[in-house]
Amino acid sequence: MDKKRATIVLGVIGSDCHSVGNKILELYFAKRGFHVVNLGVMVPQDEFIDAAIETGARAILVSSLYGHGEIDCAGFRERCVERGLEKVVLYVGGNLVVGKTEPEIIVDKFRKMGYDRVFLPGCNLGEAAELLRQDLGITEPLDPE
Amino acid sequence: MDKKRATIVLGVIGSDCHSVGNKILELYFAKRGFHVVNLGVMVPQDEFIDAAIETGARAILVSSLYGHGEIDCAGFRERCVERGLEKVVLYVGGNLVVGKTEPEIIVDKFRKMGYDRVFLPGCNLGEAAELLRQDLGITEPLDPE
Amino acid sequence: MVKANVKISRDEFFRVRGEVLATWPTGAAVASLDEGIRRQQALPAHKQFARAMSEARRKGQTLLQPRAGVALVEDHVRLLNYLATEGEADLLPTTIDAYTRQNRYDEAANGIKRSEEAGTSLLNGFPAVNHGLDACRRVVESVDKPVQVRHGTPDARLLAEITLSAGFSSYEGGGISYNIPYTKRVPLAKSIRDWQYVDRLVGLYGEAGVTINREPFGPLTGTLVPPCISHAVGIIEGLLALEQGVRSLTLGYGQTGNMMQDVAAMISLRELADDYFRRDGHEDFELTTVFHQWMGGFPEDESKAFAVISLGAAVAVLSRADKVIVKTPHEAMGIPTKEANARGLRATRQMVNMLTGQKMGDDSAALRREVDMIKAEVRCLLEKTRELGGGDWAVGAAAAFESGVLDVPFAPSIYNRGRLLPVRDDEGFVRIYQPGNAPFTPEILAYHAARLAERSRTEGRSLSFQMVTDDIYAISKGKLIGRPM
Amino acid sequence: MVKANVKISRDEFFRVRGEVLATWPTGAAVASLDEGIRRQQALPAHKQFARAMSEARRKGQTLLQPRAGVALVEDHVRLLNYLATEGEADLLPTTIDAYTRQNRYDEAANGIKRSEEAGTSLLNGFPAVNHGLDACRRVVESVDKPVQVRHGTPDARLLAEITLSAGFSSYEGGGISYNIPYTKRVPLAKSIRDWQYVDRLVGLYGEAGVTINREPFGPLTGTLVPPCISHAVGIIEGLLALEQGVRSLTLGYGQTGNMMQDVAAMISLRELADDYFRRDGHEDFELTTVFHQWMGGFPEDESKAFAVISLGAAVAVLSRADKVIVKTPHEAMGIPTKEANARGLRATRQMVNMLTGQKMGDDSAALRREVDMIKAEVRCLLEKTRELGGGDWAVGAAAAFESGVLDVPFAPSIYNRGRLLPVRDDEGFVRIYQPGNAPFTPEILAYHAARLAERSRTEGRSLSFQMVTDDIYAISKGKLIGRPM
Ligand code: B12
Ligand code: B12
Repeated sequence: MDKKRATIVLGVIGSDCHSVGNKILELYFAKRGFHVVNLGVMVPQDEFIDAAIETGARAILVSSLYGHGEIDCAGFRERCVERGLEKVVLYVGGNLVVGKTEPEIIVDKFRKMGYDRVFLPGCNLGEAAELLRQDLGITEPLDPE
Repeated sequence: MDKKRATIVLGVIGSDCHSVGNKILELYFAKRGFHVVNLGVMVPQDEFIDAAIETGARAILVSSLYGHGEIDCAGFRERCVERGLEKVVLYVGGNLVVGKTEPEIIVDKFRKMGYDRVFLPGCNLGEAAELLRQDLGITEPLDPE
Repeated sequence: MVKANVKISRDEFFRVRGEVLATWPTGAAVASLDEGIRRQQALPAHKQFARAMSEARRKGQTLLQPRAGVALVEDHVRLLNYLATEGEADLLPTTIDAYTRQNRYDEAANGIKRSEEAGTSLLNGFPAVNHGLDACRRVVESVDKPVQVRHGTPDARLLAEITLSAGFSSYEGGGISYNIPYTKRVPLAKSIRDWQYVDRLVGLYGEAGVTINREPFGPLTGTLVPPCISHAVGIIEGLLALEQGVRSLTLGYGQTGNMMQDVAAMISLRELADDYFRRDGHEDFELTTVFHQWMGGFPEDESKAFAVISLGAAVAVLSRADKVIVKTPHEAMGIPTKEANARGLRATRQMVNMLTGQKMGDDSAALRREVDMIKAEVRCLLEKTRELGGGDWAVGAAAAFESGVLDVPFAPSIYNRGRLLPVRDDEGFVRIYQPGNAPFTPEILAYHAARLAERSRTEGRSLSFQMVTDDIYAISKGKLIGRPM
Repeated sequence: MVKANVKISRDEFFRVRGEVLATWPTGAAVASLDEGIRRQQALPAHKQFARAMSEARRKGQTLLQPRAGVALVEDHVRLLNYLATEGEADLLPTTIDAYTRQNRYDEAANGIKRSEEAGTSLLNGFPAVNHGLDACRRVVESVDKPVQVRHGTPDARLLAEITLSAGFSSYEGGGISYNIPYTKRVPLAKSIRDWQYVDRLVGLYGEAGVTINREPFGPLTGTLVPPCISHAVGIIEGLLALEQGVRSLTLGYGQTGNMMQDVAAMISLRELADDYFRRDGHEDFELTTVFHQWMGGFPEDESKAFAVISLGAAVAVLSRADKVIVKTPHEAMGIPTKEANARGLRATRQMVNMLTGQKMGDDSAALRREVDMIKAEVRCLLEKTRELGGGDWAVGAAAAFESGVLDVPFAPSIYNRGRLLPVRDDEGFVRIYQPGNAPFTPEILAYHAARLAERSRTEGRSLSFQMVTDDIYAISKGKLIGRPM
């Protein structure tokens, strides 16, 4: 089980204070067997990257709830590459844009920004964890819910 | 004032039992100075025409609420002409078709059937009475509300 | 005095049955009652209406049921399934079109034909008689929930024969509630008699071990009906049904919009009905209740309609209704699309789920006073009705309407006096403004008058028909009480 | 111990003011306080917020207010006017974007630029500081209702200077309620101090005869906050504001979803606040209340959202709130379009109109018990806070959060202990599951534990963080209580 205890960094980007989903995500991914470094809310891009480098995390899970996701999340992939995290898995989720928007448009926008997967508020965390397992090439099954 | 006390025939057409609006229309038009012959609910086309002929009414106000208006109201204008009421003013109002429908479509449909004016549920009765006064060529103002 | 509230004999029933089935060609297919019974017996438990109602009551749940019916069979099946899945409905309806309700099967046939041509329903319901047994079976078999026939038919005998034989397991209506608000010239004695037939038919199914649920139509004209009047009618119809062998009874009530009055009405309905049924010697019945979301004119604006729907949903739960009949955001405009219908259901579902188990004011003395007041009012009406019938509820009911002892506001029937007038008081309770001939005690009338005087004072105007009209329009114009601007 | 809850001297205020206005170029335009006062004095009566609140209270009305703000001035003006006309709003907001809330005016500037390019708002609110005085005046002058600044800003001094000078007549927030739920690293002593400045500014307007309304932010994190916690915070912020000369105070509370708890909360809030304010020697204040429709996660389905909105509207009226803050059917998804915002308002309007004047359970003993329970809980929290501060509420508040005497569930601030955990009981009341360091009496904790044990029993599972999580999701998943399937 320790083999799959991959480290992931979690946080809410920008000036965003929405802490409830973040606390739930931390608990959830920990329960499923990941080693979660949770930076909490109001996390600048570089703080995510610092933490990932420091802890050797293989994935960064970015949340944005408050609507400024489009601005705050832009350039994150490039910055990761710049700072040497070429291979880090980048997920993003939440209420990513201002205003109710078609899911496809949102997903497309953030995929183009370089996020590997894009999650909307109602997403199933079980599925997200399973995808993360696959994307990280973990072969053992996750811990039970 | 007696001059403008024009007789009008009122009723709810077909198998329609909605009696509330009908009672209100009777009281309203009577109050404004018309002489109202109210046939109540569930009135066949010929009963409207019989009443109009009998009372010398110059207008027939048809209601249809229950959705079968399109079927029940068809051919009424022709039937009036057939029975010698070439000049009778024909109004129709209510929830005239099955299902929520664009007002223009409904008005158009019933105008084409030969109704002089078409009223939707939220219509202003004051305006309807005023139009009726004009259509009947009554020159005095109506009684106050 | 003729004894009318007596169980129809088997012989007489089957004699009349022959005539009934002959009134339209589709009657022939249901000639065998046994086949109908077998089909009912074969219904899986989760599709039995009476059972669903009884479980809801036991578990303290409020089940959701929409109204819905279109002209063509396949469209209707699609509609019902959509309401079950997208609408999360617990119980399904089949609302019958208005021609069928008047036994105008030829006009219904024309409506079917024109609907086929138009590719859309031109009928306001499902013409079950014209479609006949097989189509009705198809409806029941294509859905996975209990299905009820909802209509407004004074002579609903053939409709009952066909739909019950097909496996519909609940049947709405009654000899008074499907006459007075729904027709103009059908004598009460006739519709009561025809409904005794329907109840006897249900009783025959019952004798074979099949419990069909029966539901008198509570809201009547849906327009400012004081609770005591609809309660009196519902209880009489319950008594008539029990006499013919009905066992699963759901009594209904239409929301007035004052929360306390509505909760009080539901409490008093249950207590009174139980009391009257037992007093008449009935023991073997299961009584459940249904709350109808606001039955009067709706606001055209859909957001406002959602608030009306939501209030009805809330009060349904707070009043412990076993079932709630759900309106839709299209109500003011026309028969709802299936999407609009499902939207009303989903709003109701959310409210019902949020409030289930909550108690608000159950221990209120003011509430109890209203319960007692409604009970006293109903007793006035029912005791006089009993007296007029010499103890026979069927005879009494007809006599009560004739004399105006029972009088439904704004009803179209010429057999209804139409002299009783309701109006809202200063808190929105529907009160008696003019009693007509209704035999309320002076104390009751004084209570109503006193409450109405408060409103008069607030508004600085005296009671009048204008105030009644204002109240009729009020909810559709965004208020509960029709106050001057 | 430093005395912190003391009125800021004129000298000190104006010294600090110089610094505040210098933090962004648009500060210069409001240098003259007198000009701001003159603009406020020139506001017509119907655009004065404090007056509207006070009238609502006198007439027993519940006023409707949306949240709304977009990046660009003309769009914002159009939005507000739409909400006034199509939305029938009584009071207008100007919701500030999240960069401005963190004083990141350069990022707000970027947001404005990008919004101009995109032709649509990429900010989640109106960046009032960047737009500056003239644009804010344009907002106030272009609408015909009172306008309030709504935000979430720990250091809201410059924002207050600019918006009040422009004629906004109400200002939301407080040193605790706009810190703990809204930020991560701002020390409480700092945000409290900065909000004393804002209150002193309002007090200075007051000295010139201009009553600006102040509204502490009641709901905090909006997520299962037990009423006693938000009441304690609201009352402390009220006391701090009164000390600086604020006179028109609106205390707020966010719906939990249990009707009785919500009504009890509103009653206890009024009674407690009045009591605490007077006990500290304040006499010359006007206290009103605001009820926030459900502040936690919403259902994505718009019909279900309408039910949540409608329940909030209903409880606002039943609890005699003077104002209700309205959610929208887009809540779960994103900043609402103006149409969706107006839809939430119209549903609320219908419900408010229908229920105004109704009383449901006002005389309930169970309700009174909950009122008394909340009061006892709040007294535990406030008396300990007073003690910790040696009688000084500002010092006490900071100490109370440090020690966990005050502890807001799920808050992001590192200055909040985060050890107190709430969970719903079997009827949906939000109860204390783990008190952390909150100083409740053993009797109170036993009451909560007993109620929670009922739920454990019903669900056949013990209390756990899983249950808390289930409750957090519940309303968005269509229930009030997060029960296992
Ligand atoms: C109360 C009501 C009932 C009561 C009626 C009691 C009674 N005897 O009156 C009951 C419950 C019995 C009932 C039964 C049915 N109803 Co109904 N009912 C309503 C409801 C809720 C209110 C009607 C009402 O009284 N409004 C108040 C009065 C004052 O307004 P009004 O009737 O619209 O009349 C005013 C205007 O329309 C206008 N007007 C009308 N005619 C005319 C004519 C002229 C010339 C002018 C100028 C103006 C004018 O002025 C009137 C006065 O202001 C409406 C929906 C709604 N409006 O919210 C549905 C509604 C009318 N019913 C409807 C239906 C379908 C039925 C049923 C067939 C059952 C069913 N399938 O659901 C049966 C009818 C059976 C039959 N044989 O007719 C549908 C009609 C659908 C459509 N057109 O697409 C509606 C719209 C509901 C819906 N959305 O499905 N109903
Ligand atoms: C509670 C709440 C608040 C509270 C937050 C308290 C706190 N500190 O947490 C308060 C009242 C303080 C608040 C403030 C604001 N809020 Co707010 N808030 C909400 C609300 C109602 C619920 C959020 C919540 O807690 N949900 C419950 C949790 C469990 O769900 P969640 O946050 O969505 O997280 C889950 C999923 O998104 C997903 N997820 C999230 N990230 C990721 C990442 C990955 C990789 C994966 C797999 C999954 C995932 O998993 C999480 C757990 O299940 C939402 C609307 C809603 N959802 O109903 C608005 C909402 C998020 N807020 C919003 C806004 C705009 C604000 C404000 C700017 C004020 C304003 N203008 O109205 C301020 C923010 C200030 C700031 N600096 O951030 C908007 C965002 C709009 C947009 N995106 O277009 C929303 C959507 C409301 C709306 N429709 O306008 N808010």
